[in-house]
Amino acid sequence: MTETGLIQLLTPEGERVDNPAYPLDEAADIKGMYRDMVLVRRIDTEAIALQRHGELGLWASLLGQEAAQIGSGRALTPKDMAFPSYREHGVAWCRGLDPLRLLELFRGVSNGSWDPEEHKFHLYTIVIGDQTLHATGYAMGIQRDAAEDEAVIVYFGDGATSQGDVSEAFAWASVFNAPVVFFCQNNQWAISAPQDRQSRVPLYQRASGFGFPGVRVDGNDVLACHAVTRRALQAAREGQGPTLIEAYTYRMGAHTTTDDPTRYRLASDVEVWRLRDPIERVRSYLARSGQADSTFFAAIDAEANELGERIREGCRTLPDPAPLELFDHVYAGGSAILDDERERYAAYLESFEQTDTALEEAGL
Amino acid sequence: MTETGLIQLLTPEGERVDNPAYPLDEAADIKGMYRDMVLVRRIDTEAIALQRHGELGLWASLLGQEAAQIGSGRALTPKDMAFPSYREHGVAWCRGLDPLRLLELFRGVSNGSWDPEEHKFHLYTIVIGDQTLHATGYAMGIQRDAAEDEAVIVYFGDGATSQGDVSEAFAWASVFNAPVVFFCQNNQWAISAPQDRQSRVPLYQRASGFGFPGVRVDGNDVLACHAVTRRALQAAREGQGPTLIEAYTYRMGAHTTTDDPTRYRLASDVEVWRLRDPIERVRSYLARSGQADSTFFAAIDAEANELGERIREGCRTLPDPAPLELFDHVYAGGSAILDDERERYAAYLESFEQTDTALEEAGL
Amino acid sequence: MSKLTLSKALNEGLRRALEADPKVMIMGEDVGKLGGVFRVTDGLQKDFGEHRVVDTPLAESGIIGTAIGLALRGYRPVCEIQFDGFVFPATDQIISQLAKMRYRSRGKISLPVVIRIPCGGGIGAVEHHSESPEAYFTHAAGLRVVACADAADAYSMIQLAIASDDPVIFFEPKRRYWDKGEVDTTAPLDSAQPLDRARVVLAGTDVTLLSYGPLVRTCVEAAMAVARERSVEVIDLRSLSPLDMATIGESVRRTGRCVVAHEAPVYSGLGAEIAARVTEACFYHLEAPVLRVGGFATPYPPSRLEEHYLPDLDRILDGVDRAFSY
Amino acid sequence: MSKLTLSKALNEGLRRALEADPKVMIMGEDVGKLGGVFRVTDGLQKDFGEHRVVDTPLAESGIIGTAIGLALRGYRPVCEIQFDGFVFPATDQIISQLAKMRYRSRGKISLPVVIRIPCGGGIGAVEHHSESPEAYFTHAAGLRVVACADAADAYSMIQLAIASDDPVIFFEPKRRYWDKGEVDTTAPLDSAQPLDRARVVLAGTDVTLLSYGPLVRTCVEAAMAVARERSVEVIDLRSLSPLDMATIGESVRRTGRCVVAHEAPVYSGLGAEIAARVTEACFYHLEAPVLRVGGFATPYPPSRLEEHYLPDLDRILDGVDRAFSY
Ligand SMILES: Cc1ncc(C[n+]2csc(CCOP(=O)(O)OP(=O)(O)O)c2C)c(N)n1
Ligand SMILES: Cc1ncc(C[n+]2csc(CCOP(=O)(O)OP(=O)(O)O)c2C)c(N)n1
Ligand SMILES: [Mg+2]
Ligand SMILES: [Mg+2]
Repeated sequence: MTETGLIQLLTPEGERVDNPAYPLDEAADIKGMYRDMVLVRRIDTEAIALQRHGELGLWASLLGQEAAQIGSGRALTPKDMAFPSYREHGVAWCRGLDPLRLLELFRGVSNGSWDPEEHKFHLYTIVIGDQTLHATGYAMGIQRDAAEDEAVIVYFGDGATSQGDVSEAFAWASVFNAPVVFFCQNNQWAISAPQDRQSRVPLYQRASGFGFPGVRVDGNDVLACHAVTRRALQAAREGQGPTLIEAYTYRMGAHTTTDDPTRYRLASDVEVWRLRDPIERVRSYLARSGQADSTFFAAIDAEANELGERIREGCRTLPDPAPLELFDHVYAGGSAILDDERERYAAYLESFEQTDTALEEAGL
Repeated sequence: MTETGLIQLLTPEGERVDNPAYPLDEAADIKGMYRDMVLVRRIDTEAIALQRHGELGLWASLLGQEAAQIGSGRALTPKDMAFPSYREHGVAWCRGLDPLRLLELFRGVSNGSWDPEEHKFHLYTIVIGDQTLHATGYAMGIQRDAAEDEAVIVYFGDGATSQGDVSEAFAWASVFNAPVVFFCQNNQWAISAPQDRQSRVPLYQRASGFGFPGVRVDGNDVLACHAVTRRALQAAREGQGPTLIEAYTYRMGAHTTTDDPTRYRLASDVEVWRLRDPIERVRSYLARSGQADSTFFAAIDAEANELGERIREGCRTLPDPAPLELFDHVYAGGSAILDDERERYAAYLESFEQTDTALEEAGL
Repeated sequence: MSKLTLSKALNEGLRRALEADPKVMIMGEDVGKLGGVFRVTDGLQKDFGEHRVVDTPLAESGIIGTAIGLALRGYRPVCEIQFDGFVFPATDQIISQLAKMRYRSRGKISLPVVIRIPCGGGIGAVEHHSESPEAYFTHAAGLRVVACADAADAYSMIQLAIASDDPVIFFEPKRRYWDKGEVDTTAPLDSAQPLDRARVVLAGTDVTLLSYGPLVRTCVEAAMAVARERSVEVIDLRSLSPLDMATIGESVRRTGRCVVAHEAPVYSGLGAEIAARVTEACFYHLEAPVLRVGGFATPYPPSRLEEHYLPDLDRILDGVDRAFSY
Repeated sequence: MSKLTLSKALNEGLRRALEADPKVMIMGEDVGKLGGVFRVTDGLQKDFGEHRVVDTPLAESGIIGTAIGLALRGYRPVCEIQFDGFVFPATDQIISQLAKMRYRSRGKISLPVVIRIPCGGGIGAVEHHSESPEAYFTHAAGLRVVACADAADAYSMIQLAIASDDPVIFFEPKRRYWDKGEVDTTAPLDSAQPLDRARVVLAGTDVTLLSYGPLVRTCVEAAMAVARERSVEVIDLRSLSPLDMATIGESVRRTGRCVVAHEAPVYSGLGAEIAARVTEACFYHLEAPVLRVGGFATPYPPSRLEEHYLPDLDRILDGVDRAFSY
């Protein structure tokens, strides 16, 4: 698989390159993006550490994918709706979600307790590919509402492109010309499966067979990701239908904290990609172009430290749900069957408490 | 949707046109193909009539698709394996299947009682798209057997292309470079859904996004269908992997005998396609080029009459399965649960017979 | 009051729902221009437009997946699965997404999606067109699973299903589509029997006969056929998940005998849940085990054998007789 | 005899099967180079090559659909579904194709496909990684559904499943993968207990406790905990479809009481079938209704609540106690 045709606005060395089709947004807040990337990387680092300390059941690291997520996430307007997979902590950040909401999920305290409409950020979806259809349906709703200033973006991985649902979403979005941007982070791995297990041609080409444009962007270039996503969203809002964006990047870490990537890939391959670090290149660019100095960078590092502390503290004190919450929110309209189970279980729990009290009272 | 790029070797008027990429197979038995088409059309006509007379529960007509089926079916070698959908009566014919085996299915006497390996023709598959994965798996088996003279062809419709399974089959066949030819009969309708409900670009283009070639052929041109399929099968056998063939044709009849197409399409649209009849054009060509005369045509018509009679007779005398056959062939290894059900039901049936006998003996 | 077929009653119910709430949508294969292969949606696209009555691409997972997205956007999609046997490609979207979303989101998300499924056999159809897949869905918490049995009930049940904020799997007995019944299309919806309640169709004292969907009529016919010897109480369950145990338990405690009939295979079918639950709830009242009459542990057979596969009046009565043999 | 973990026992069983028959194949996500996320297929690709141990694209329907095709070609594919919650995209291929093919073809086609599914909760996992979907498959005639509970049985059961000419859904209790047990890898396969037979794990006289998969060990622990007061017979069902009613019935007729425990929701779960069938078969012997202990009628909860959701020793004993309260 070649890397030709990759849209790039910032080289790995941090040099600005021009692409006439994707002029840099004058208003693009590059320093802000830098800050975002540093902060979400810190969230990631902390979460991995928390998992190691037994505070989280699992964590899916975004390491290496900060540019793809912040670049695209920052391209969204407050009205746009985003459908994440399970690794989009950077996009969540852009949508104003408190990282603790994500930690709750990986801690096992909830399955996603934020309000998707409030943040315009749907729940994480773990079943690979399912959310692409939800996003397409949501976009069909936008069409019905004739809401011309809204679009949808949906995130998924290279592995997901093999799932039938993702192809169905492509077909539907194309046929109905739905305002949805398919944002595929090709991090080159689906757990241990390399990208060529999903396709023998570059993934962005998948779109053309369904009748809509596909583009491949340097997923480690936050400016390019931003520009490409902005344009695709704008096209969607203007009634030009879907676009597939393949953000070509690399999963620098393990698939999740339970994975051991040394079993299936070489450290030297990872090293190659370390030289293309998405944060480093922005830092060099900002420094070299004089847009930021060491005070700026130091301030952000300090902010990251604070954030890290808040996360560590916050995570440890996340309360466990009460046992009987188990039975809540299954049906809007209630269920006598479930009520019965709840009642019985409550009585069962109480029987222990009674025993405990009795034992206590007996001084045992 | 345009019809450009359509591969054609015989115009609707029956004139031979050359296509350098698809030279006509010198050995191609055009008269044989004509005969096949006439005979399978007769099978179709008879089956529709049998359904009208209550002898069949249903029939799915192939009217208009004879060239696509005979052209491709005749391109198969005896070793190639074919996976049909539910309308491939013409392909079944080419695989040497007695049409009565198909009628059994539509009569409700069996769900497919032929031996797929004997005929190298799998059972009909009614769930849209499922068989594309079976075909791909079978082709992966051929690779494992290193059977270089075998390939697989799988039939499906324009509607099927929207099913996730079909896209999954495309992805798998491409990634594993499996020797399978995807033969899509785009008859422009999926019951009442026109082709543009499935795609906004020509369907053959779907393949390129998955990394393998797609070609569109005049599905009413038996020579072109033959040549294009032959080449794709050959490529598959030679290790060049899958091809998608879109045979652009038209469903001249109702979707099935229970369908009423006047509810969703204009008679005038159908008329346009009547002028492109797949049989007529071969007949003109054979006649005009002097390859066949009226004796030949009359002989085939007579053969068709005979076949028709055999089918009418044969269908009416197809025996119903015995009640207890209900319980056969569920498990190779048997099941005590099912044995119990069989026994009980046998006793239950017998209780009626006993009552009947008792009544009879009592002279009632 | 007007005499409508079950199919037409559903059609009228859908029309009402479309009129009452602009967020209600209909989607599925061939539901628009054709009006559905059973004509249940006949004329609705013409009257409500292509944005509200959507002919979809041929993809069941796509239908349910996009319906979920539309529901997230505030719509109330009513999806049609063309035949029972074609719901399976949508299983993942139904079980992993649709059923669970409210729970996952701690009640922040409602997915008022209705999935209409013509179900059952007896029409001489080819494979995959005669199945009764309800038990696959009753096991999935978060879904309501209901079945209508006659025109009058179908008319209100479909509206109640659409009005419900829970996802509803709505089974329609396809061989009863052309059965006619009196339907009061003027009655207000809130006078209708709630969606989660069973209905005593025929009162009786000796044995409780439970069924739903296509077999309710067969059960009533069976009960009438033996009315002189036995008093059979016939209950139409209507709600298959959750079950209305109050109504069922009251009846069985009175009669002491219970038979469940459904077309689906008995093995691991819904009758199992009913039998287990009724036995636990009515243990001291039962004179006989709860007996099940249903399909065999085989795939649905070729249609020339379906008369043997499907419980008919005689097999149901055989079940009733067996309940008295204890 | 060697002491192996359940995961390793499966690995050895698979290796045996690969050695014994060149048509046996393994396929699934991450089963090759990685050796599976639970390492059940560890080392097999290295030893048997990429043609026999196939890392597939990420598509469950694709895995089962192509396995069917390979089986049609004479192969015996052993598919891995990575986690219980990810089997649903393959439902259509499993239920409409895999289960029915023998029946449809009047016995001309065999599809010896095994689908391995790590199942159940208790490992603190995120959503969709802790489910017990067995009841969705026991309702589908044509499938064998089995569950292994310990290392020794796992070793032979996986080989028997592969040798079976029927398609087999093979559940593996993921939280028991690292439990060790003595495994006799030298014993010939035909000395192993047949795939469709239940196994009395602990003999007893007062009550029959039925379970399978992850809870078998919990049931044994429960039985031992009360051994001084009650004699509990624990049966590992092994085969969930078809059920071994001979073994179960014999036990319940002896004890007069029966409790079934599984992790899946009780509602419409496999326990329902067992309860209904046992009640019918042992009606006059039962002192109490067959009681079910299992998951609640909710989706699987966030992991911090799973200790409440999953039946543990105490809840199982509570069920046993209730059986004695009648
Ligand atoms: C339907 C389904 N099958 C399997 C899994 C298990 N699984 C979780 S992540 C993953 C790989 C996903 O790869 P990709 O789509 O590239 O996303 P990435 O993890 O690289 O971000 C797999 C197989 C799943 N979550 N859902
Ligand atoms: C999964 C599934 N969904 C729905 C159906 C009902 N159905 C039968 S044929 C058909 C249309 C198929 O169209 P196409 O693929 O173009 O094939 P054609 O009938 O035109 O040959 C539909 C929707 C089905 N058989 N399977
Ligand atoms: Mg990836
Ligand atoms: Mg078609």
